[in-house]
Amino acid sequence: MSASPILEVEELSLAAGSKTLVSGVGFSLDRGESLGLVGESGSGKSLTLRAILGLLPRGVEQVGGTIKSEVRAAMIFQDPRKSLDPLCPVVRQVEEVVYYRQQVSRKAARTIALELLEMLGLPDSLKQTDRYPSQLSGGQCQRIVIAIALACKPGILLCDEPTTALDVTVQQQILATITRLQQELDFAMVFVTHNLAIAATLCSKLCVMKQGSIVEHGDALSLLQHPQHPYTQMLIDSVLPLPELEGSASV
Amino acid sequence: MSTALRIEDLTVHYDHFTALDKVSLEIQQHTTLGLVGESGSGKSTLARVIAGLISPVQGQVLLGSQNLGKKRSREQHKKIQMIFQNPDSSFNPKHTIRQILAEALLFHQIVDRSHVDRRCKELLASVRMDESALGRYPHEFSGGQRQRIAIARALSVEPSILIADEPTSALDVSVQLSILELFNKLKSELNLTMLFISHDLGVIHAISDNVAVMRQGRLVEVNTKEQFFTRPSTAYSRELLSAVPKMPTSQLSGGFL
Amino acid sequence: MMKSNTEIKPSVTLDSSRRWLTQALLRAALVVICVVTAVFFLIRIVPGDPAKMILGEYSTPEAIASMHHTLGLDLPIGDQYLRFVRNLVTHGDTGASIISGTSARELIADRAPVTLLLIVMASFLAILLSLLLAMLAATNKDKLLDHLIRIFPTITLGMPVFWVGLLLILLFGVRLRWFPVGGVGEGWTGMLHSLILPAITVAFTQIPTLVRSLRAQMLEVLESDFLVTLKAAGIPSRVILLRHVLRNSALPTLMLLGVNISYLIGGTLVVEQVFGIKGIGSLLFSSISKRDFPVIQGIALYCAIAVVIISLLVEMASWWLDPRTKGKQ
Amino acid sequence: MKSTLLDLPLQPDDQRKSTFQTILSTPSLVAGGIMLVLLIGLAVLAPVISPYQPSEQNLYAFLKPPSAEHWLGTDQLGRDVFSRLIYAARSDLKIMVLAEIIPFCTGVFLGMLAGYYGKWVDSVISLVTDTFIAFPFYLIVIIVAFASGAGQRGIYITFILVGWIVFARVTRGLSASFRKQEWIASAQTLGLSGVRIILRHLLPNVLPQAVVVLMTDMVGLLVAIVTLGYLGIGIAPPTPDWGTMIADGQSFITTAWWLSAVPGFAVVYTGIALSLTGDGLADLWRRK
Repeated sequence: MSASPILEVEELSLAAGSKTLVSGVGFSLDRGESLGLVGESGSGKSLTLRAILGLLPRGVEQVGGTIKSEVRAAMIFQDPRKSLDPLCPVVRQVEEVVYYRQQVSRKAARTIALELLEMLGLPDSLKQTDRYPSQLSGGQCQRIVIAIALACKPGILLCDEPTTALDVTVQQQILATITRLQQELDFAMVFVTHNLAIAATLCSKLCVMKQGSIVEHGDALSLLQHPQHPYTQMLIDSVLPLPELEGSASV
Repeated sequence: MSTALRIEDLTVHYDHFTALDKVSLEIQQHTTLGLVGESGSGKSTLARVIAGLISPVQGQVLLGSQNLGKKRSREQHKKIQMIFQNPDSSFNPKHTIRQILAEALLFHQIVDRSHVDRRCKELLASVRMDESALGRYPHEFSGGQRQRIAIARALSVEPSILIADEPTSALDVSVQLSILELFNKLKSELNLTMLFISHDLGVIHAISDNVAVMRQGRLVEVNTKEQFFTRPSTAYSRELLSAVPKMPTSQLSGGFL
Repeated sequence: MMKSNTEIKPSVTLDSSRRWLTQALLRAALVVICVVTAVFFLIRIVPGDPAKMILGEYSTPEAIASMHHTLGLDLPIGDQYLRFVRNLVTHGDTGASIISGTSARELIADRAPVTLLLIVMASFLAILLSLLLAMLAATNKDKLLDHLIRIFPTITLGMPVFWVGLLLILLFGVRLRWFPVGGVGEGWTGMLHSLILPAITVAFTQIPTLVRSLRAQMLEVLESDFLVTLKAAGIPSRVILLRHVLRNSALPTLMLLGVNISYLIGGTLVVEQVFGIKGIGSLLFSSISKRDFPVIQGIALYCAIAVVIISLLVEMASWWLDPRTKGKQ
Repeated sequence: MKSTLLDLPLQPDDQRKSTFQTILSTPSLVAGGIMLVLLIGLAVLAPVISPYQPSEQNLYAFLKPPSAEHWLGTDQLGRDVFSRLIYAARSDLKIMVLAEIIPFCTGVFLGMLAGYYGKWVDSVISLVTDTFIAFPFYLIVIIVAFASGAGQRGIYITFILVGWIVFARVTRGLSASFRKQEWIASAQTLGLSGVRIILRHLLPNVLPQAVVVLMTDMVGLLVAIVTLGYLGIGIAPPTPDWGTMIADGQSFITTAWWLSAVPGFAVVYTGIALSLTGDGLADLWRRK
């Protein structure tokens, strides 16, 4: 592991007009490491991601703090259908990003794009006939969005509730894909979710956010076992328990 | 225990898509049936058919011994009430909470006109809401509060069956907990018979007595809660159950591989 | 290992597109039938006797009876309708002009080219200018330019088209002498040159509504999630604007123009009168002053059918271009 | 877990803005309102304010440019333009308002029917709208106005025939989208009848939007009235009308341009006032 972190956020504050949305948020991330930002709606977790990405929504401004990053960031969004141009076929969208980001020829861009799709486990039939986002399922669209993110060769992958809009079985597949890709490509990751179980499984470090600031942070497992803040306890309680399935020894 | 609601061979088509394919189901008096399924499985359609909002191509809905036909009487409408997923659009935005509750009470002549106000307050109290809410408009409330008001409205006409269609999915997790708690409390206080629909197995586990699973318009499994969550009888149910993200117990689990 | 080769839903099937097409055509046909019927009843539901209107208040009963015969008004209403429809189907005509005896169809066909050219020029101008203004406004949201462009529709909404024409004549025709004050020039270049001012006038009436909804449309696209994806992926903003924003807002523009084409044609008829252009508009007014019912009916009918056909084409084009409509099952 | 009584405190009453305050914080509504009040005031008080009779001719002072004596000059018959202008406002605005009443009611009602019931009710109503909309607005206005005789009656008949379509389209769309929302579904689960749902639930929700459309539509109607006047098949002389004034002035456009320009500006002013009011109302209701 390298000594210096690849992403450092210090005292980040965001505001829309006179309304403070995020205040004093700070964390750092090493190469290949993953950090979970957990909180409910209005906690400012998504805005923090957009600030790292450098694309804040209209009207929101950074009013304080610094974001130091040495690598490229790419992002995956909550609603996969809405994050793709509805009038542009999906392979073309991936290809376009490869072309502009990796500075290769059109032909090479297409080859790389198809390789990416292969890597993400998308159906081979896309190679012959390109499809529009509306013709794909939610899970397939999310894979395309991930392919677009990977086409940027990111050092950090920012994930904004990437599975909230999906069914549980699809959610499991997408999370598995993200885990596998992270191991293969060794990018760092900031994962935003309201589900503590997902965050804790995926990330080694957690930050719990409430109303724009971090109320607790630390190592994922110790945070789960010894929560200090009542809000963290509440989030732990909100993952409703299920009894152990019989006859399923492996996880 | 007697059967509160029985549906037989319900079939619904949308254009060329079969939303419900010969679904038959029973709900026992004073129990809660949890209905699970992924998006597009037909759970909401089933709820709407039972509530009389969609008429099926085939099959029937039996309330006790009564067959509910295409045109329901006022009395039959009253017996089945529903709570919807989206609390933002569950109320007429131009009506106050008082108007909303009073309309239901007066239309079904639950109480005398002079007692409406008192009854409205009682209803709000039963869902743990302050009576100052009466003069306000729906948009002044948070999602969780609106869902409480929706419950109050549904219960105001004293239905024999309450359908809850994903009532907590649009809410934040902390609010979801308090609404589930309210449901459980009302369940024991009022001896409710409920059809509770959710895609979230944790929610279903917290509220149901029995569980039914739907997939692509068909009923896959109906089972008691204990059986379903520990020894599901179909592979699909098992797949669903094992896909639910769980709290890790050690950091060595290696993500979701 | 986690290869999710869940197959892709079949895209648009031949069956569903054929069904859509039949439905659209059937609807258009029904509207045409209604339009024909409406035109037929046009002179029958209005109060007063058309024959009296043509001949004047103090005409002899014999003259009125003979006029009734010429117009076919002495037949039972069912027969009148059949005769009207038969004439329409076999000759594409609504009868002969009472004044000149020439068939209404020929009179209209004679005047149609200028009017059509004017409509095409005006639509072209309207689309071009609206797209430009809307794009400028949307990309500069809440800045001075946006406010200026947004005030523009508010001001121009209440401008009568003929008045705008008069002011333009005054400014560019009388004062600056850039364009002729009226009439149609000789030859292609002369014709185009003399039609520029009228075309601007017609376009001017369309631009406010077009700009208003286009701006809203573009803002929606500009603030959509997929634009963030593209920006985050580092696609140059020029490419995003031209390839993604413009294309996504082009469809609604097309639809909007389909809806507005009817207003555009109506405006053209009035503008012709202001500029003294011998097109369908001036034919309408001269027929009205001479009470020439068959010609008036013909103009109404042809304009309405043109609108129905254009709307159908627009509907078909946008259905064809929009993958979202086809993805649905 | 402890039971949560209320998950968010309610806004205290004194923080809820009064309607009056909200109106004041909508600049376009205030501006439009002031402009409208000014206009209506001039029209209503025309007999008191106007320095001359609208048809009072003065052949010694014709085609006079604006002066202290004649604020907006005189026309070719020496009539005072300002007096004619405000008397014309009287007749044009009266017709504009009266001609909108019936179309507004029928349009809103038919639109709600089509949107709420859908299916064949919608198909029939849509077929009628599509048929009417196929005829260019000015074409139908001109033909019907001419056929039913020039003058006010023609305008009323035309508008009863075609004016409702705009409102029907808007309310149909709104009703159809409301119909998909849960509050309509829950009214249905209560067992309320269609008529009751339409009148008690849909109507108060579609009305604001319909009123906003009414404002812009009135501008369109006014322009149509003026256009008919200009073409000589609208309000018949000697009743003053902006359209006729523009037409009369057209022959003197090079020498006395204000004769045509001034009544035109009056139309534009009314248009701005109405659309500002419409925008303001839309803004107000959106924020509420």
